[in-house]
Amino acid sequence: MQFQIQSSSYGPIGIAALSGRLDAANSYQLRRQFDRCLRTTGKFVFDCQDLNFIDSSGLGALVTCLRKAFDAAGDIRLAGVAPKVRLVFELTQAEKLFTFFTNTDQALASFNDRSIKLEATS
Amino acid sequence: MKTLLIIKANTFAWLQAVFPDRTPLMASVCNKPLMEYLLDFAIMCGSRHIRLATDMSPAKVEAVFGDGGRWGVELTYALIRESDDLAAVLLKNSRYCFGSRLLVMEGCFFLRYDKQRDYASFMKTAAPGELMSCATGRILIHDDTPFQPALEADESPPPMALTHLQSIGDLYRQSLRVLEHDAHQYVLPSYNTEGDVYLGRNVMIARSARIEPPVIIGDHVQIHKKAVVGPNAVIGRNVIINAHSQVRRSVILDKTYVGDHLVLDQKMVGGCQLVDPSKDTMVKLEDAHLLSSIQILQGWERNRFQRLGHGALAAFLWVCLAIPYVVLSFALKLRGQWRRKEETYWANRRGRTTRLAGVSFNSSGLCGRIAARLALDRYPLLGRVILGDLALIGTRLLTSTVANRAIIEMDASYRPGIFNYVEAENWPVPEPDQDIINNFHLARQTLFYDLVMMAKVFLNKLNKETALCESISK
Amino acid sequence: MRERITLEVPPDLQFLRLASTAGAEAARCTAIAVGMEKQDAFVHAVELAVSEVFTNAVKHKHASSHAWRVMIHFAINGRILEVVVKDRNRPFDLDSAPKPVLDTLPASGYGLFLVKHAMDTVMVHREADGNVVTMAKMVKPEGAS
Amino acid sequence: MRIDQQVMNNICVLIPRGRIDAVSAPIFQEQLTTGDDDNKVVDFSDVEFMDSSGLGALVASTRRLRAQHGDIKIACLYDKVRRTFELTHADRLFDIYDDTEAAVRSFAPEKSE
Repeated sequence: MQFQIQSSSYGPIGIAALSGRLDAANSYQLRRQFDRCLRTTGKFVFDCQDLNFIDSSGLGALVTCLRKAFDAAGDIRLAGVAPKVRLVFELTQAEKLFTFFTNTDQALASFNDRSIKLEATS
Repeated sequence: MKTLLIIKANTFAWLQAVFPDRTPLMASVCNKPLMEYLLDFAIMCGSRHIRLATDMSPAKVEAVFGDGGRWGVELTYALIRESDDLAAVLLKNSRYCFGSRLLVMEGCFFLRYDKQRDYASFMKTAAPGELMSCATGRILIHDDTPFQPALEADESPPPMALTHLQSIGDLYRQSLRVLEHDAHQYVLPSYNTEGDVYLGRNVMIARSARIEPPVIIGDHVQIHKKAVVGPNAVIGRNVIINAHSQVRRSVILDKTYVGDHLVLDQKMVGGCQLVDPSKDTMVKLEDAHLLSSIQILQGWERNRFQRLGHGALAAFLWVCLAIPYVVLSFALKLRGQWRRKEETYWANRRGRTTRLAGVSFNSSGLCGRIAARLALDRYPLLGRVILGDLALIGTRLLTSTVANRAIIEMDASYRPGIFNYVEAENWPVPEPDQDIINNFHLARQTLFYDLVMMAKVFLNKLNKETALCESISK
Repeated sequence: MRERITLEVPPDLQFLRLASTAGAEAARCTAIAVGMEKQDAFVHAVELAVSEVFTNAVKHKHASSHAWRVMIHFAINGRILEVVVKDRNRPFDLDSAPKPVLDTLPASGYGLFLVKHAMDTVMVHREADGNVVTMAKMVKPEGAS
Repeated sequence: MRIDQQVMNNICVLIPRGRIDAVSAPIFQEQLTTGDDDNKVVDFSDVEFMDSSGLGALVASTRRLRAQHGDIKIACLYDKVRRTFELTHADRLFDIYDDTEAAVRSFAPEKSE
């Protein structure tokens, strides 16, 4: 995964595309890269379109990232989460913590639009 | 009146696709196999002879229903081929079918009926031909004897309806429908029924757990603290629902472990398969902490971190107990109460064996009692834990007989430890339940958890009047 | 019940019936000892497995060997019947026995496949100068799934 | 083992009695493949045991007869022998009838009316 910073009218936003599997083998990597990026911004969009598997340690990493983002007065918004990955969020109640969008553009736009609060796509 | 059930594999393809390791013929609604509903119905219709004609192996059905003796009927089995139509099946079973009124149930469906109503007299007088059908099956009466119409058919037929089953969603909805609305119409399997709560045998529910009816729970189920089960939950046999988890409007199939702090709402779960019946999406979880099949929990060999942890703890015990071991073994040897014994054990599920030299001693004297409380009988085995061959705490070690191999392959997840989780329980566990308990702990084990369990084992040993002296289990 | 029974049978097909019915009877004893008498499937499975393994031992014997006997041990151990068959033949590999491809209507090759499916566990290992086939099956109460 | 033969409606019906194992399978196979009839029915009602050798003989004969556009149909397969078929999945290869006469009739379904 690679984080890139995109500037927007609402300040810089970190974008990362998660693909394949997010599990014990690579969740550490996510956390490290996230921490590095956190120095620049607290707002993130994770593009999960190509993410097809997540386990509890992957989920744990995402939640840790989210907590840090909250501490930096930011947020993590998830885009394009596949239904079967979404099932794991639902199962573990992590669904309530994150905001979901159908695609990256909508997720990015949500940072610009203050009126969109926690309206997740279902 | 006789009954002929015609069930073909292709009508169950949807089930096989999601749960390949479950026998289609034993697919169940509210923990009762579909096959058993049909059997009950056939009996209510006055059948004493029932034949199952199928192109699948009926062995699993036969293992459960046998010759039908327990139902007071004669149940027989016939093998047919996928391409056989009704006429071909009737011809293949012509001796069975000949000269008798025949109730034929063909396909894969759920049959609604009401156990309080009289079906026998209706079946006796109904005209031959198709009674009902749905997208995936039908029920008909076949009669090659001359038909005598009833003098006056003024009574309306008793309630019967077919619901098609062609997706996991159908099976899920049918289960919940029976549980919510029609439970009283069928004989549902339970050992203990209170209101809308059907409980199986050997169900353990933590005091702080909550059961919200209607709920049906199968045999050998554990529900842990602060878990909430129901409303509208169907829990199969051999299921563990760990602490703080919630299960509502969901169906959990047999042999499933549900981890802690999880929420299952409108889901169907079997082993590590999680299905959302409303969208027909499913995911196979590979994470044993979330959902897993209770049978296949391994990975001990892959988890180096945990093995190191066990090794370190074993080394610690080895150092702590070195002096007592030397002193007490010397004292016991002097009295001739110290015996070495060597035996070969299965080391893992894949058939590797290991030879272990244990000791046993007489625990009646003072030295013996102290040695037993310090678990010195396991002391020589600690080395094997340090080497990473065995777990410090795990399931029972089984000697390398083929019989035990069969046990390992059939029932239990096997991670042999020189101590057992069972020893950490506060109460004596009868032998048949030991494996269930061991499996349960194995399912939730982490290094820290094992540490706590080890502490409990030693506390138990120190407290117990008569410590277990039998070296490792038989 | 814990019992051990041993048969020494000449490697000749005229004793096939003796060997396999002995297997059936051992299975029946196991089932009756645990109070489960309606166990035709269990009895049949053991009879079939012993028949197959014995046939296999006889068919692959060296022409030169006459003096040896096929050793058949039955060990009844509670609900589990263990059968051990020892021969003096060249090694064979159980895993090499493939699932017969039925569509081609093969005339043979069902034997070991059948044994594996009839019994709960089957293992073959080499001992001194022969093969040891060890198999076991558990009596399951009717109604257990 | 003994094998009786009967002719019903011009179809040859073989009635083996006893055990079909490595000892008797060759005789069984020979009987199945001799004669001019390409269609045969095997009545299993008096077979007390059959192992893979017997099954092999049956399958080999079937292959041969099917090559000549004939077939073998199975009749009266009771529990014990049925399990041998099931364990090898050989039941998928054969049409199995619970009555010999029905098996014979199945060779000429159009004439049965």
